[in-house]
Amino acid sequence: MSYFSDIYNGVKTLLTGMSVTGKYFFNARKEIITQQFPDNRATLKMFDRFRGEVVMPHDENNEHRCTGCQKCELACPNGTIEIIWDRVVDEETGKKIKVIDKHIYHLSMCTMCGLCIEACPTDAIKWSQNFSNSSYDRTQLTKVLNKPGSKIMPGVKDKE
Amino acid sequence: MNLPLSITKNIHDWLFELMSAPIAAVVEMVLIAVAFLGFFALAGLLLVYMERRIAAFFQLRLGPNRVGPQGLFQTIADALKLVSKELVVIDKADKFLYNLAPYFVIVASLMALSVLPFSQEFHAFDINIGVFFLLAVSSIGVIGILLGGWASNNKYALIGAMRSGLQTISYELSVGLSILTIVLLAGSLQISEIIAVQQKGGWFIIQGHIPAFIAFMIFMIAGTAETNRAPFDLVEAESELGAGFHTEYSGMKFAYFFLAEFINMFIIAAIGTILFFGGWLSPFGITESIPLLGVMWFMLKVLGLVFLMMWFRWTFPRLRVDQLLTLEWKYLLPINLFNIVFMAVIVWLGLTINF
Amino acid sequence: MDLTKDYKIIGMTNSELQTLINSWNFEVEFSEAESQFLNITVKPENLHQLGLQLKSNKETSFDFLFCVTGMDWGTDLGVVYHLESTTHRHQIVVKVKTSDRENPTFDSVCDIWYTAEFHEMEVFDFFGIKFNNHPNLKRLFMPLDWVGYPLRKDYVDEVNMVIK
Amino acid sequence: MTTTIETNTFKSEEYFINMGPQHPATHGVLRLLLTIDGEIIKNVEPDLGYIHRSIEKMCERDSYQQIVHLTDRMDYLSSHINNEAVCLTVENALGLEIPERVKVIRTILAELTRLASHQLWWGVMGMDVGALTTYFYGFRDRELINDIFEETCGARLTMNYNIPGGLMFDIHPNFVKRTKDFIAHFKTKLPEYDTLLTGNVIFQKRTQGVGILTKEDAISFGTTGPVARASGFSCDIRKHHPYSAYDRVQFNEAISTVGDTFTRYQMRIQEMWESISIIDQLIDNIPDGDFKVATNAVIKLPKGEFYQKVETARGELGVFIVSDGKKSPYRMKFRSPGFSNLSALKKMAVGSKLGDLVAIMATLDIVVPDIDR
Repeated sequence: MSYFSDIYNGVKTLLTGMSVTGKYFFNARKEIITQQFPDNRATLKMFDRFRGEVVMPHDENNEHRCTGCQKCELACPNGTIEIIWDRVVDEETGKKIKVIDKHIYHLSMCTMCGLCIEACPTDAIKWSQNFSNSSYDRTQLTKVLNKPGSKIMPGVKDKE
Repeated sequence: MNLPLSITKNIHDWLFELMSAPIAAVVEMVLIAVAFLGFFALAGLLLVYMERRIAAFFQLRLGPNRVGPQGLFQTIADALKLVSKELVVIDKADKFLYNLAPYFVIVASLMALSVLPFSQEFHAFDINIGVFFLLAVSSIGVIGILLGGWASNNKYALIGAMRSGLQTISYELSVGLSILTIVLLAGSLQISEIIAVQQKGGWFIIQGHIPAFIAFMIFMIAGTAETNRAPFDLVEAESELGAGFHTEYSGMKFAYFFLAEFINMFIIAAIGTILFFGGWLSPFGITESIPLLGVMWFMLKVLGLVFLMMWFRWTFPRLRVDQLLTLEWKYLLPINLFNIVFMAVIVWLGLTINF
Repeated sequence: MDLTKDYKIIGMTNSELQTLINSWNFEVEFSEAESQFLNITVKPENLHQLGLQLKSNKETSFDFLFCVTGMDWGTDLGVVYHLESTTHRHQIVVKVKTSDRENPTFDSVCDIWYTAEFHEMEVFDFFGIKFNNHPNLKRLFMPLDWVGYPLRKDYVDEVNMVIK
Repeated sequence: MTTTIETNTFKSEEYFINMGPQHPATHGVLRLLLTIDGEIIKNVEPDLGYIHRSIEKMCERDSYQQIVHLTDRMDYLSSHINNEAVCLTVENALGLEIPERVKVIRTILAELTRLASHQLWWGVMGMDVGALTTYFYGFRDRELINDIFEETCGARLTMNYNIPGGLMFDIHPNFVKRTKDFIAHFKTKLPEYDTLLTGNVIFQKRTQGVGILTKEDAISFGTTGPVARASGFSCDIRKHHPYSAYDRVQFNEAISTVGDTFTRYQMRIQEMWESISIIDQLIDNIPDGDFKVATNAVIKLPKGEFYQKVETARGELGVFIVSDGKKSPYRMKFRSPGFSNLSALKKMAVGSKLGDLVAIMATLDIVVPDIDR
C-alpha cells in the first residue's frame, strides 16, 4: 500500500538527513571551519597576490621607481590615482624630465581591478597584502604614495 | 538520607509555625511563584544558549564563545540589550491588544510550567487532572500569537498569526490523542500517579512497546508543531514572512515571545519525559535511594528531548501550509486513532511489558 | 523522450534566409556587413507582421528572442532584435528605426515573444521608445519620476555623469 | 480615513503585499508586488532598479580594458565568466589568435566559478525552504574555491583576471594542486548534498509539481540556463556555440522535461557533476605557452556590431557591442540571463502559495545586480 510505504520512505529520508547533520555535530571538534579573526591575526597570512591596496615601494635611500608617466592615472577606470608632477632639468643630460611631486591614491574610490599595476612600465607601484583599511575618517583613505623627500631611483627611465 | 526529601516540607512547616495559616499560605504561594519565575528566566536563557551552541556545531561553526566562559553569559548580555532597547510603538496598531499579546504567551507557558514535577519533592501543583491541565493551558499561548499578529497591523504578521491559528487547531488534536494513548496505560490523569505507575512497571515507552513508540513519535512531531519550531515554523518562516507574527515587536516584548517559544519547547519535552520516560525516575532505579537526584534525571531526559527537537530544526526544510494540514489530517490523525484502539486492546489483553 | 540533441545543426544559411524573407514582400533591407548575423531592417509598420511571420513560418521558426537592444544612432532611434530558432538553430537580427525623436513609437512584439514585455520596458526606460499594445509600459529601472532618457546620446546630467 | 469601508462580513478580498526590497527571500534588493488571496498568489509584478548603476552607460565612456572590471559587478557570482564574455567579444572583433593555454585556463576558472555559484545557490535554496544548515555546508566548499581564486587572481569575488588578449598574469604555481585537492574534496561532499536535501521527503514535497514552466513558455520568455533546461529547452551555449576550450571536453548537457522547481534544482546538482568532470579533463592538460597576446595600449575595435554569448551559472549572457571605431564602444548591451528568467516568474508563481513563491525564486537563482545592471 502506497500509504504506508510513503510513511516508511518519508521517515527513512528524514532519518538519513538527520544522520548527515548528526555526523557533523558529533565530529564538531574536527569539522569546525570558523576562523576567529582578531585572535589569529598573527598566523593569518594573505596570499601574495592578494589585492589589498596600492603601495609604492621605497628602498633604503628613500628612492622609488615612479617616473611620473601617468599611465596608471589613465588606466584607472575610477579616477582613483592623481599625479601631481613637475618638470626639472636633469643634471646629467641637461634635458627637462618629469618628476612626481605627489602620487595621490584615493583608496575610497579604488575597485581593486589591478589595471594601474598592469599599466605601470617601471613597476613603481604594487599591491600590498594589508586588508584592514577601515578608518574613522574618510580623509584618511586618501593617501600620498611617495614618501616625503623621496627621489626617483637612478637609472629608471620612461620607455618612450 | 531522608533529609533532602523534606526540604519543602520543612519550609512549609516552618512558615505555618511562624504565622497564621492564611498568611502563610499566601507567603508560600509567593515564594513558589518567585522560584518559578526565576527558573523560567534562567531556563529560557540557558535554552537559548544551548540552541545557539548546538546549531553552531551542526553548522560547522563555534557559536557564541566570547562573553564569559564558553560564551555562557552571551544570552544574559542579549537579555540586557533587549531590556534596554526601545519599545517601538506602532502608529496604526490596536494598542491595547498589541501590548497584551506578549503577556498571553508568557503567562500560558508559565502556567504550564507550574504543574511540572521536577522530582518527587519539587512538584508545586499536583492536581488530579494534571495532564489535561497542561494541554489546556499550553494552548492559550496561541491566542497571544493571534492577537499579536492581528494587532500589529502588518500583513506579514497577520499571515503568520493565521497560520499559527490553523496549525495549533490541527496539531492540538494529535498531541491530545497521543497523550490519551498513554493515559490508557496509566489509568490516571494525575502526574504523580502516572509516574508512580511507571515506577512499578517500567517506563511507558517500554511498557507500551509498539503503540507507545508510535504515540511517542506522533507526540514529538505534533509537539514540535505546537511550539512553532522548524520544520513547522510557518508562523515565523523567515524566508517567507520576514519574522512572522512578531515582526512589529521590539525589545522586551519581542523577548517575551522569544522566551516563551523556548519554554514551550521545554514544556513539550517535559510532557514527553513524564509520559514516556518516567519523569524523574532513574533508569533501572539506580539512584532511587537519593530522591534529590530525580531532578538531575528529569532535566537530563528533558534536555535530551529538547536536543532532538533542535536536531529536527537544524536538519529539515519547512513544510508548506497545505502540507502541514495534509500531514495532520491524512497521516497523524488516522494513525493516532488506530493507535488508541491498538493500545486499548493491548491493555485489555494485558500484553504490556512489565518488569 | 530522447533529449540528446545534435549540436551541429545549422538551419538555413544567410542567403537562403534572405531569399525566403524577400519572398514575403515586407520591404526589408538586408545587410551582412559589419556583423556576424544577417541584419534585416524593417519599417516600423511592418515590424509586428514580420515578427509573426518569422516565428510562425515552419522554415524559419524564430521562436527564441534572446536580446532586445535599444539604440540611438545619433539621428535615428531604434530597436535591435536578436532572434534564434530553437529547432533550426539559425540566427538573425531585425532592426527597426525611426527618426522621430520626440515621440518614437513601434508596435510591441510581446504577444509573439513574451520576453519582449520586460525588454521593451527597459528600452522605454532608457530610450523613451513607446510600444503600442504593451500591457504595462512603465519605467522599470529608473525612478518613476525620472526626467529624460539616460541612454540617449543627447542626454545630459551634470550631477550624476562623470565625463572623462 | 475619509473613505468609508464597506463592512461586509466574511467577504473575501484580495490584498496586496510588498515583498522586498528588504526581504530575506529576494536575495538582495528585488521588490515584488504581490496580490494575494489568503495564501494564494494572484499576481506578481517585479519592481526593479534598486541597484541599477547604468553599467551600459558607463561602458560608453570607458576603454575596453576598463569595461571588463565593470562586468564583475553585474552577476557577481559568475564574475569570471562575465569578464570572459567581454574579452571574447573584443578578441573576436579584433581577430586575435588566443593562446591555447589561455583558453584552457579560462575554461577551468569558468567552471570553478560555476561550481562556486551553484554551491552558494544550493545553500541559499536550502535556506529559502527552511533548512538553514545547508547554507553553511555550501559555503564551506565555496570557500575552498574562493581560496583558489584569491591565490591566482588576487581577489575572491570580483577577480578581473581576464584582459582582452588573455590573462592579466599567469596562474599561480599552486593552482593545479589546489584545484585537484578541491575536486577530490568536493567529490566526497557533493553526495552529501543529495542525502541532506535532495532526498528529503519534505523538500521533495515542497518542490515537486511547483512552478511548472512548459517548454514553449520557457522559449518564449527567453529563459536560459538551468531554468530553461529543466523545461526541455536545450540551450547550453557551451554545446551550441562552443567558445574557449569547450569544444574539446566531453560533458553532457543537463536537461529534463518536467520543468518544475525540483527539476530546476536537479539540473544544477547535475551541472556541478559536469563541471567537476570538465575540470578533471582539463586540469592535467594545461598547455604551455603565453598567458596573453600583446594588444595595443589603446584598443580600438573596427566599425561594426559584435555579439558574443557565453554560458554563465544562470544562463546565457550576451554581450552586444556596437563600435564606431573609437576607443570606447558606441553602445554596449548586456543581455543578462537573470532578467529574462525573472520575466517568467509571473507565469510560474501565479496560482501557487506564498511558500512556493520563495522556492520558485530560489530555483530561478536570482542575482539582483545582474538583473538591474
